[in-house]
Amino acid sequence: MRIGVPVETWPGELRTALVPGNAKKLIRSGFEIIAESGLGRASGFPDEEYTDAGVTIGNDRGEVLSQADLVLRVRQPEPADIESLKSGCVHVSFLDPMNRRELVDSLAARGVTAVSMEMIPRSTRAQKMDALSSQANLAGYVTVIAAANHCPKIFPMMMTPSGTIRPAKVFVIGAGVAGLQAIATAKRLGARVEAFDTRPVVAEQVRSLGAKFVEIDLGEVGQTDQGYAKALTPEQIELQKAGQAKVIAESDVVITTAQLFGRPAPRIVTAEMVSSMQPGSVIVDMAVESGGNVEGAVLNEIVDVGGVNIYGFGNLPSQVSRSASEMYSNNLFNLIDEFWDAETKQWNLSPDDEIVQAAVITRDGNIVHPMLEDK
Amino acid sequence: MRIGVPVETWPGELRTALVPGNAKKLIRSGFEIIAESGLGRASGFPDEEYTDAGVTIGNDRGEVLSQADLVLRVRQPEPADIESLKSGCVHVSFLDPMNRRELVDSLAARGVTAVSMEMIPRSTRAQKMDALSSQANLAGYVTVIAAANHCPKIFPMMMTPSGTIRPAKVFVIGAGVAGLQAIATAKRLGARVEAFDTRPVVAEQVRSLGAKFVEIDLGEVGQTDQGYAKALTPEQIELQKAGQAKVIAESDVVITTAQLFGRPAPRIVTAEMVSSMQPGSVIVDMAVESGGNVEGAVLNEIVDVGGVNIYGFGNLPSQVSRSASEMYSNNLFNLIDEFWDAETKQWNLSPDDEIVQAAVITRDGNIVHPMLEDK
Amino acid sequence: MSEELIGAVYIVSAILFVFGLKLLGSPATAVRGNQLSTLGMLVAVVVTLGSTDIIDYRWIAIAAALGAVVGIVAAQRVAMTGMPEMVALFNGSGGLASLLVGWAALGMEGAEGDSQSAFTIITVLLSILIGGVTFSGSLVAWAKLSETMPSGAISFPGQQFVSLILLVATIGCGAAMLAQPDAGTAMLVYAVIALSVLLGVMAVIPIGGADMPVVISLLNSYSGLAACAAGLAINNTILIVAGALVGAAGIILTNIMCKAMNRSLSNVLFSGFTASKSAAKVEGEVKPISPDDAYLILEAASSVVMVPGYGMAVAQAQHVVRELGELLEEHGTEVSYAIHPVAGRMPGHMNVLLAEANVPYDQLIEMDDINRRIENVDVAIVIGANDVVNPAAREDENSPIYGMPIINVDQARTVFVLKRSMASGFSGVDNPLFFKENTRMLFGDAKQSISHMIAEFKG
Amino acid sequence: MSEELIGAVYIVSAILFVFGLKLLGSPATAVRGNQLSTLGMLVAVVVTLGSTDIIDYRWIAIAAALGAVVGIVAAQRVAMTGMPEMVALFNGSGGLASLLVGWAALGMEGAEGDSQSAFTIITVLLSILIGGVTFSGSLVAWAKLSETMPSGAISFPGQQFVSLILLVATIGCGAAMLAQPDAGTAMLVYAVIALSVLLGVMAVIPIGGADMPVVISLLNSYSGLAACAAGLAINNTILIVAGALVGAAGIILTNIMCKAMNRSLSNVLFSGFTASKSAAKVEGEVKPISPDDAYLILEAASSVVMVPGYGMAVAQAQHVVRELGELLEEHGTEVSYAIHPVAGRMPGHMNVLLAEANVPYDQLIEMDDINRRIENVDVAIVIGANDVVNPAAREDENSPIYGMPIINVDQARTVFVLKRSMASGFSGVDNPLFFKENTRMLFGDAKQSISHMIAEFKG
Amino acid sequence: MEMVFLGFVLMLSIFLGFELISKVPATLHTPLMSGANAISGITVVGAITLAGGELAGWATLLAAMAVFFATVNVVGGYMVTDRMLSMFKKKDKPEARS
Amino acid sequence: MEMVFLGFVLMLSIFLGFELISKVPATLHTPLMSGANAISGITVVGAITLAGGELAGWATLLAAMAVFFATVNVVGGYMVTDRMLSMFKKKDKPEARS
Ligand SMILES: NC(=O)c1ccc[n+]([C@@H]2O[C@H](COP(=O)([O-])OP(=O)(O)OC[C@H]3O[C@@H](n4cnc5c(N)ncnc54)[C@H](OP(=O)(O)O)[C@@H]3O)[C@@H](O)[C@H]2O)c1
Ligand SMILES: NC(=O)c1ccc[n+]([C@@H]2O[C@H](COP(=O)([O-])OP(=O)(O)OC[C@H]3O[C@@H](n4cnc5c(N)ncnc54)[C@H](OP(=O)(O)O)[C@@H]3O)[C@@H](O)[C@H]2O)c1
Ligand SMILES: NC(=O)c1ccc[n+]([C@@H]2O[C@H](COP(=O)([O-])OP(=O)(O)OC[C@H]3O[C@@H](n4cnc5c(N)ncnc54)[C@H](O)[C@@H]3O)[C@@H](O)[C@H]2O)c1
Ligand SMILES: NC(=O)c1ccc[n+]([C@@H]2O[C@H](COP(=O)([O-])OP(=O)(O)OC[C@H]3O[C@@H](n4cnc5c(N)ncnc54)[C@H](O)[C@@H]3O)[C@@H](O)[C@H]2O)c1
Repeated sequence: MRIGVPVETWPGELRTALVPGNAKKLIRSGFEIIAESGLGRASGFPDEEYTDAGVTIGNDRGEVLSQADLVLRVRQPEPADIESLKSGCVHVSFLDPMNRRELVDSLAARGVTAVSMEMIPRSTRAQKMDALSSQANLAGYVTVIAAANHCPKIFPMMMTPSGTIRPAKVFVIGAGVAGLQAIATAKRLGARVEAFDTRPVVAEQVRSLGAKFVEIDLGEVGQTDQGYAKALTPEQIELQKAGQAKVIAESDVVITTAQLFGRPAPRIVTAEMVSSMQPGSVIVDMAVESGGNVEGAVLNEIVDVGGVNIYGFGNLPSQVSRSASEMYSNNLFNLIDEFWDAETKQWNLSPDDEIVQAAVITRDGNIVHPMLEDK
Repeated sequence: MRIGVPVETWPGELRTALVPGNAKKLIRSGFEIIAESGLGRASGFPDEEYTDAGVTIGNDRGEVLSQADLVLRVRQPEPADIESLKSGCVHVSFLDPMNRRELVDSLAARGVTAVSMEMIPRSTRAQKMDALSSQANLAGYVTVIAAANHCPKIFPMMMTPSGTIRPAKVFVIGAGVAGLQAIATAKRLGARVEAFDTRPVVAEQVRSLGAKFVEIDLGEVGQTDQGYAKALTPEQIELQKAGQAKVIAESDVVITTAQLFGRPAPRIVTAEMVSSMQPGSVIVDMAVESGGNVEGAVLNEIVDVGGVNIYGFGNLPSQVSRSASEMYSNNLFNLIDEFWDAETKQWNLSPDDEIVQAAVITRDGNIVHPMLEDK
Repeated sequence: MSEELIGAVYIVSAILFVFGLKLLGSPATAVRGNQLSTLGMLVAVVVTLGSTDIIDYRWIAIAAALGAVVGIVAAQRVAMTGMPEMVALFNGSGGLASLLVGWAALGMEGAEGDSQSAFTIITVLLSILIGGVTFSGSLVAWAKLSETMPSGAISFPGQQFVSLILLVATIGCGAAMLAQPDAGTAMLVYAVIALSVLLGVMAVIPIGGADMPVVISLLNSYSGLAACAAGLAINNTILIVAGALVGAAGIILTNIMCKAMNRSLSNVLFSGFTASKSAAKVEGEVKPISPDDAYLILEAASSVVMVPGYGMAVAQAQHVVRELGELLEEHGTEVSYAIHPVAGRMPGHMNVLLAEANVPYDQLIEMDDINRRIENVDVAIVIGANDVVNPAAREDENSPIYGMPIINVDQARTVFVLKRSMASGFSGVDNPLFFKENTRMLFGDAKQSISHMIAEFKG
Repeated sequence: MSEELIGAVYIVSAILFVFGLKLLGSPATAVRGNQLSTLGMLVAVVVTLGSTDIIDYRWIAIAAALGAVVGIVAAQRVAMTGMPEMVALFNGSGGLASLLVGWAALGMEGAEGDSQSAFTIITVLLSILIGGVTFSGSLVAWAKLSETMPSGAISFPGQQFVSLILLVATIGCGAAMLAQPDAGTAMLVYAVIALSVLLGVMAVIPIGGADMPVVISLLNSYSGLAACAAGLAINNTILIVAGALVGAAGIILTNIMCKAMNRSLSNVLFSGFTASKSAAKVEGEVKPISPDDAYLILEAASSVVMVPGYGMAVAQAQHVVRELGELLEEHGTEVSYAIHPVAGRMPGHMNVLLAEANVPYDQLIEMDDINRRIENVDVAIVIGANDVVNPAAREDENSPIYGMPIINVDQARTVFVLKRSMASGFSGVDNPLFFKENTRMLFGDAKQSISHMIAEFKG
Repeated sequence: MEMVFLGFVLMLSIFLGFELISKVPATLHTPLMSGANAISGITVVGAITLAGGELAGWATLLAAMAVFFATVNVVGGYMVTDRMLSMFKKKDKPEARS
Repeated sequence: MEMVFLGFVLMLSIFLGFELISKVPATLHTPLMSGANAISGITVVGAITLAGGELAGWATLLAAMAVFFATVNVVGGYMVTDRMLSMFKKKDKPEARS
């Protein structure tokens, strides 16, 4: 079976879908791999490392795509790339299938079996393939590094002969995978960290990292069986805003990671709250790609609102492209490995499997995913 | 006595010499303060905070400079500014007097008493005025934040379902004030930290922060009675380079802070060592302003040498301008306070005082500092 | 020498024994303790030889000389690994001596009036009984340890019943002797001796070889009691005091040793019987353990793996965990930290906490690596982890977490699970680990439990 | 009741006392301990009343009833703060009782032969002497505590000489009584009683009021010994055993209390004499302390300030420091961390380490704030700091560090300095703090020293 | 022989007394002292034997006085100890099983 | 009276024995056991009194055998304990003053 890995073309995407270490393991398992030249350059893996691992460097992108039975990549394919794909091949990547219906259609039309990495279920068994989590985790780290880098205050407390610097106050809104890692990283740097999330179970988790949970009584708030938050009612949103306002005004850094799976992110930090912060404060809006938690945040820009900088970069994992590539590549490896039959040397995406059912979007020319089928 | 504080004009300088908190304390002691509008804008202190503290905002820069008996600033004055100064006034700032002889001459000619903050002695009594230390300390923190921000690897170790990420290796060369803070910050972020310094006493200090000291036998290396390192002989430099080479090759981040007081910084990381590092690694050269420890470092630029980024920004404390301004302003406050006679409301830079002898460069039209006088 | 003087010297000798025993309990002073106790013995023997009661030294000299030679040769020949067996033999020899002294004391009886003969007879019988049990029990223990006989537990149906009969018979003989002090005494004495020896054998054969050190310690306590009984029989204070001291101290030591093996004394003594009867019943039973007892087991372990989970984070126990790890290492134990990839509630949760607590990175081990060598781990300490060590993921196809790789702590020799209750973890699945034979539940907040253990280590 | 039966009950009562004393030593069991001991006393008294020796109950009933009423009223009336005085009074009353029993025992003598009169006389004298000292000493202690008399140390020239004379005179009287058991006994007895009472007064008046608790504890041990002596005089085993138990336990308790005050017993007993002679000499003398003793002082402190320095960083003691802090807080002690701006070797050095160890930011106090309230701090623990607590910076104009603001730990009530040696710090300047009256040097690696203290807290 | 037994009893009691008390928290110092003091009132037993026995009048009087004082010590001592300990118990926060 | 003393002596010895041993590190279990075992060889004292006394021949013979066995126990026990402890001491790293 031949795996093809093209270079990412998405603007600003520095990750790669396959790192040399995993390439080696796959080849040992019996795969053949062809990659486009420059595959890992942006994340620090030169071509030689791939060839050392046994990867063939294709002559051009077309060759890589057209010869592959299994295409691995980070981002959704360009329409042009879909043209090059072999009919019947499997294409694994983030796909955003809900919002990119036309892409799904053309993949189906081409006869490609498309696996969407965002749709990997959050089951115990699938954890090792859960790229959404692995990347969110790194994004959480990046938010804090970016905030520290833009914050005119240092994070830790210091008592020195030149005076005492109070620790910076960091407020993390949304303590899912990314939020928790943000909390941990900010704590490490010595900040005073507070956090809020609508899911009540999170309070204990926040405290388990040594941070303070801001108690805001919103009434009943549920979570889905995948562990995602349910959307708040408008009244609840108002309650939350009221509860947060004071904390935000006193914070030097606010990091928002509040997301709702499959819906636009809630708008929870208002312009008023932004202006209540001290000049020089930093807000990092991690949800900016899915609509933004913060009023005034602009994708891929730092907006200065009266001295407060709102950092709205998308694709945060790309900022630690090497680590992110390793993790993503591990997720893909685990996925391939899960369905690889070492004895028969067959790769078998059995339609009965839970994971396959959840993550495969198109197969044999049809859209097979229940959430898309009937649209 | 009237204090005047102008806005900094040095390119990229975001710090300010006086923060509102200290302005208030000075006014309470009996000073009058006039400041240029926008004084603290870059470091997050709006004009209102100053006026609230009792500071008069001058109509223009000329007014501020010409009316002041005591001028506070961060950076050395522009020639134009010197023209505006009142004869007989005191001017406190970093001055770089060794390298800016012409500036010293014109200050003397103008009859200004110039205090150079770099020349504050490292005595126990003067520690609270030691701006070199307070700023170096912050610079050490910034090196690590900048490195983390540019490093495609995350610093901490993580064992996750998507694989284990090994901790980043950080190597700090030169463990003075800045180096030690860099070590502490990198440790906090979870990196594996190693460090080297030529002064043997430093080994224990490095270990006291939980980092590893790289032992390189250089033979006899001294330190001055101010605690500064002595320059190495060319043979010793070679020994050091040889000893470091392997550690550097294995590091993800190298931070150099090696300085020699009053001399150019030693060139200790060669191009060869740089190219031995993995692509994506980061080098932060903190000594770039005084000549650079790293071959290929360019002031205020990030140079990409075969995938390795050499970060050569000067004026690192400005990146945390708020904290840096607070500390610098505290240093100045302590200096003023030290020579302030609360009863007679007199500010008296007695020529007999050790600190005055060390830090005052010109007085009454003459160059009075022993290191400059006889040139 | 006057009786008062001898008594005074005996007091000195008893004081030396007290100090000796006390000092033997701590590594720094143990050598001196043994010396003091030796001195105590020497003093007691010398002063006894000076007693006016003794009129003929020949037998004493010969027997003592022979005994000393045998003792010296045996003590010097024995290999370091053979120590427990040797102690068993010496102990048996001491038990036999008490038996003989008791027996010989019957010959003394005529000399004084009949007045206290009941007391004497009872004490003589006690010294014969305890001495005999000690003697034969020690021999069996020796044989099992040296593998002269099969070291496993030997049992046959009705064994306990037979033992009971023997005991009743012994008591019967004793009663008979008391009833008619003169008639048929000799036969009854022989019977009691034979019965005691048999009893000793019956008591020890059903116990497995691995438990022998505890048995020897218990028999050692008995031999102290035998000496005490002999002392009562012949009215010798130093025998009474020293014997009682050793008897009591031996019981405490036995108890300590049981705890170090995580057993109760009755479990050691009678498990041979019960093991055959109820093997399957154990499932479903939770065995709690106290921090003190956990300490004793840890202290004897040579490799320990810490397996932290979300509970460690909740308890914020990372600092004490590291401290316990350091203490164990100082103690010579190999310590590592096995991190499951999904332990906690965020990726790298355990890493953050352990790094904060300064656990060296080299000691962090990945799941696969630890699973490869988990069988050789003496104790796995599960600190507030649950799902990630749930063997149902490996064994129970119907479990919601089936197929998730786990850290196989259940395959370590002993597992401590530190948690507050029997509650389930994140996945809400029950955990059969808690019911395994080699699992001990250490209930309570993880930080407090570990602090307790640390205190034991330091105290 | 037969003597044997009474003896057996006495044994039970002694066992109850043993358990009672043991359980009184731990907070969880103290209440039960006191109950057991009460029961022991009850049993002993009841069985004694049943003795055949007692032929007349009138005196007993009256005296006991009166005593019980007085005891009950006194015990109920006393305020919680007046406890130590009350205990002193009770103790004195017990001492007086022993004195009286000894004295009365002289009346017993004629009944039996002259055979053991020497023994009886000696024991009677001992019970009178010890009982008398206990009695008058306790009264003085009570008077000082309740401020009925000036609580300070009272001393006059030649005081020790007078005491010596009194002692010699007592011994002389005793010898005279032994020499001629019958002639002039009464006068000699009066003399001994008077001398004992005087001795008790002389022993306690030179001791200051603050040390009275220790003195009471010591006198309590004496009253046990007095009871023991009385028991020997009248040949009563329970008096002997219980008295000796209390005598021994009291000495250990006295010792523990001395350590908690960071004093030696002889220092407590004789400092009244020495204080006047050598006040200035103390400078230049270093007073080391062991972690165990340091623990006892910490345990009694209600506010503690930790002052970390570079040595804490070198020892990497931050985690144990925080642990000690937490333990103290759990114990109800107020704990804070005073950070000197230049402690360590880089700005914020202590902050990094303490943050790593999770010390809450609120507990970090700046130099100026702590200096304002340092006089009210019971114990300042200096952990590897030196220059930053060097009072020479404040006091000695010639010191190179003169003028540097320091943390004025020397003004706290007690200072522990944890370092490995007398070496100087970064600035190379000697530190007079180490020689101050209220400073105790706790030599050794800071981490180890603190670990020791923690172990004491937990053990 | 009785002297020997006496010696042993004394010696053993003293050692046992030493071993019984080892580490006592500061809060228990006073109660323990007071509790031990009550035990030392055991003299009451001796006083009773003498006061009830057939001694000379003066000795009986002394013994009766001894009974009085010893009873004060015993009754007062135990009660005071109990009062102190009950205080102590209230202050103690209830501890969870460990 | 002697019985009472005997009772006290027994009781006190047993309590003292209980109190003496509290926490023993695992490495000392075997040496302590062996050392205690040697002390239980105190029977030798009793055996000596009997073997040297004026008893019937059979009793003297028994007593002599008792002397033999008890001596083995005492001499061997102490020596073996000493050997174990000396091993132990060598392994022990020299500790600094604390
Ligand atoms: N790592 C990740 O990224 C991530 C993210 C989301 C979910 N998860 C899931 O989380 C689970 C992690 O497994 P785990 O074994 O670490 O945790 P777990 O299965 O959730 O079990 C934690 C256990 O800790 C105990 N505990 C809580 N507080 C304690 C305290 N103060 N002292 C002592 N014990 C305490 C609880 O028992 P008591 O209540 O009886 O004390 C509980 O059973 C997995 O199911 C994983 O899939 C992981
Ligand atoms: N904070 C800064 O930015 C900075 C920078 C440079 C210099 N300094 C200077 O450094 C000094 C700091 O004062 P300081 O009081 O923190 O430290 P210090 O005066 O240097 O004293 C540290 C003390 O710690 C003890 N010590 C070392 N290792 C130890 C261990 N393992 N266990 C216990 N004790 C240990 C040493 O005594 P033993 O050897 O007897 O154990 C030493 O006396 C000041 O003079 C300051 O001016 C500060
Ligand atoms: N296999 C597994 O068991 C597994 C794997 C990954 C994640 N999870 C769990 O799933 C949960 C969600 O993970 P995620 O990080 O991907 O979620 P997410 O990215 O969808 O959302 C981030 C966080 O924002 C919060 N949020 C939503 N609306 C908010 C509002 N108005 N205000 C504040 N916060 C708001 C959510 O509660 C969530 O915690 C986590 O608890 C995680 O532990 C489980
Ligand atoms: N008042 C005081 O006591 C006081 C105040 C501030 C600093 N100091 C001490 O002064 C010392 C120097 O302080 P600094 O940070 O300003 O020094 P610096 O900025 O001049 O130099 C930085 C470090 O580079 C090191 N270095 C020089 N050449 C090197 C080489 N070839 N390789 C590796 N390292 C090299 C130096 O030893 C020094 O540690 C520190 O030890 C500090 O503790 C004391």
